[in-house]
Amino acid sequence: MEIEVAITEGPIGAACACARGAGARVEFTGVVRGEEGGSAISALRYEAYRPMAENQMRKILEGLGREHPILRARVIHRIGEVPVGDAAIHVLVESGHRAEAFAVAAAFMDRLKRDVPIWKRGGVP
Amino acid sequence: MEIEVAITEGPIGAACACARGAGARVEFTGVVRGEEGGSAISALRYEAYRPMAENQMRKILEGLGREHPILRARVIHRIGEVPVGDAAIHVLVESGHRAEAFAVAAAFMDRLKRDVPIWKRGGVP
Amino acid sequence: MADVGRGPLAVRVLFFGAAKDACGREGAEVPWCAGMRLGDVLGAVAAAYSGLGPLRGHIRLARNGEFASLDDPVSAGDEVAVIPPVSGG
Amino acid sequence: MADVGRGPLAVRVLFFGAAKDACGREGAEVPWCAGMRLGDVLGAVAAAYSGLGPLRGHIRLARNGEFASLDDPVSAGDEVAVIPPVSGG
Repeated sequence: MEIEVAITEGPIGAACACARGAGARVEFTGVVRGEEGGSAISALRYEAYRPMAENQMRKILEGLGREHPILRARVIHRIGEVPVGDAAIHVLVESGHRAEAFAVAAAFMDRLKRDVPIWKRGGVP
Repeated sequence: MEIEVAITEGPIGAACACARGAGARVEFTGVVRGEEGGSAISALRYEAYRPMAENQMRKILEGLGREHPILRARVIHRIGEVPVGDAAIHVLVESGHRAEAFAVAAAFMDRLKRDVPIWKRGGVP
Repeated sequence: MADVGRGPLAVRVLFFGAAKDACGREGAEVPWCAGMRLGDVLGAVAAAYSGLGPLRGHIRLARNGEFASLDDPVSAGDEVAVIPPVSGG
Repeated sequence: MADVGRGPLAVRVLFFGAAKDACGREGAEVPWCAGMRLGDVLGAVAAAYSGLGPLRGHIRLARNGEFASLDDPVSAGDEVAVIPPVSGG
């Protein structure tokens, strides 16, 4: 395991461009790994039932937003061929405090893997 | 609450530059909000017992890494005057699967707020 | 089957994931008739595409982009999606 | 007190956060003596800086950069930090 810790007096990356009032941002990135079902791959193919998938993602976020006071949620899912090491999904949640942002980001991923019509369609050798 | 969802056939941001084998990356950003103790501020001052704080952060990550199979963890905490909207802390955790990355990032923040000698030292009007 | 019932009095069925593989096609049309329910649509495609059989216990259906149950009614012109277990993310 | 015991036979004490405010300074030196424990160091600074009083129940001590208990022994030259509740992140 690789660990880096630092205390700095300078800026950390760019300014956040966060929602007004946001004190916490949680991001999740799902990355394509170099193997699928035991075989080495160079990319993974994804397919979506696109309008329903977008609609489901929105509904899941709306539902989670009713349970947790979040300020902003943004999800991008890539489909087609996604090369190893590239992001297949990026989830961003902002809230006043960190607990809600963590809870919503993690719960969204659980729900996505159950209820959003997107499929891994096999690896590209 | 602001919600954006999208399905795209193109890349999501830059390639991840993740640890080998990483399938999940969780990032937490703690952002300075525009008020502290009920007063509007333009920045928040942080102070650290620097060598101990870095040492504690490392030890907390090492301990969490023994409980959860993570591949990489990186923490940067800013001190001095941190303007509103800027990040005071950024935590990045990578692992094979998402559960560990979420667990470690959230647990690290809980531990930081208890055991890492860094203090908010008041707002700048 | 794809050519039967084309027109307003049909239901468009979309196959995804393993269901697409099992049927060897992306979609089909099923003639609509009064009183039809989603379960009838699934029965019609399963009869036409026997490869769907092993998946039937794992399939969910959507009607016009929303999950729906086998008892839900279907209207002519509806889009019904055959949704095997998803694996996004 | 800052000038008493300076040299190898002293313990360097650092104040942070509310403890720094309460003492009005960043640190002090306490003369070291054989058998000294961390609790003795805290007692010495609390006697010199009465502002620490209200914080005493909330303070943790570190010895050379690691949390330590009041019963832990102190050596000459050690760095002891007075750590009020932290608020990073």
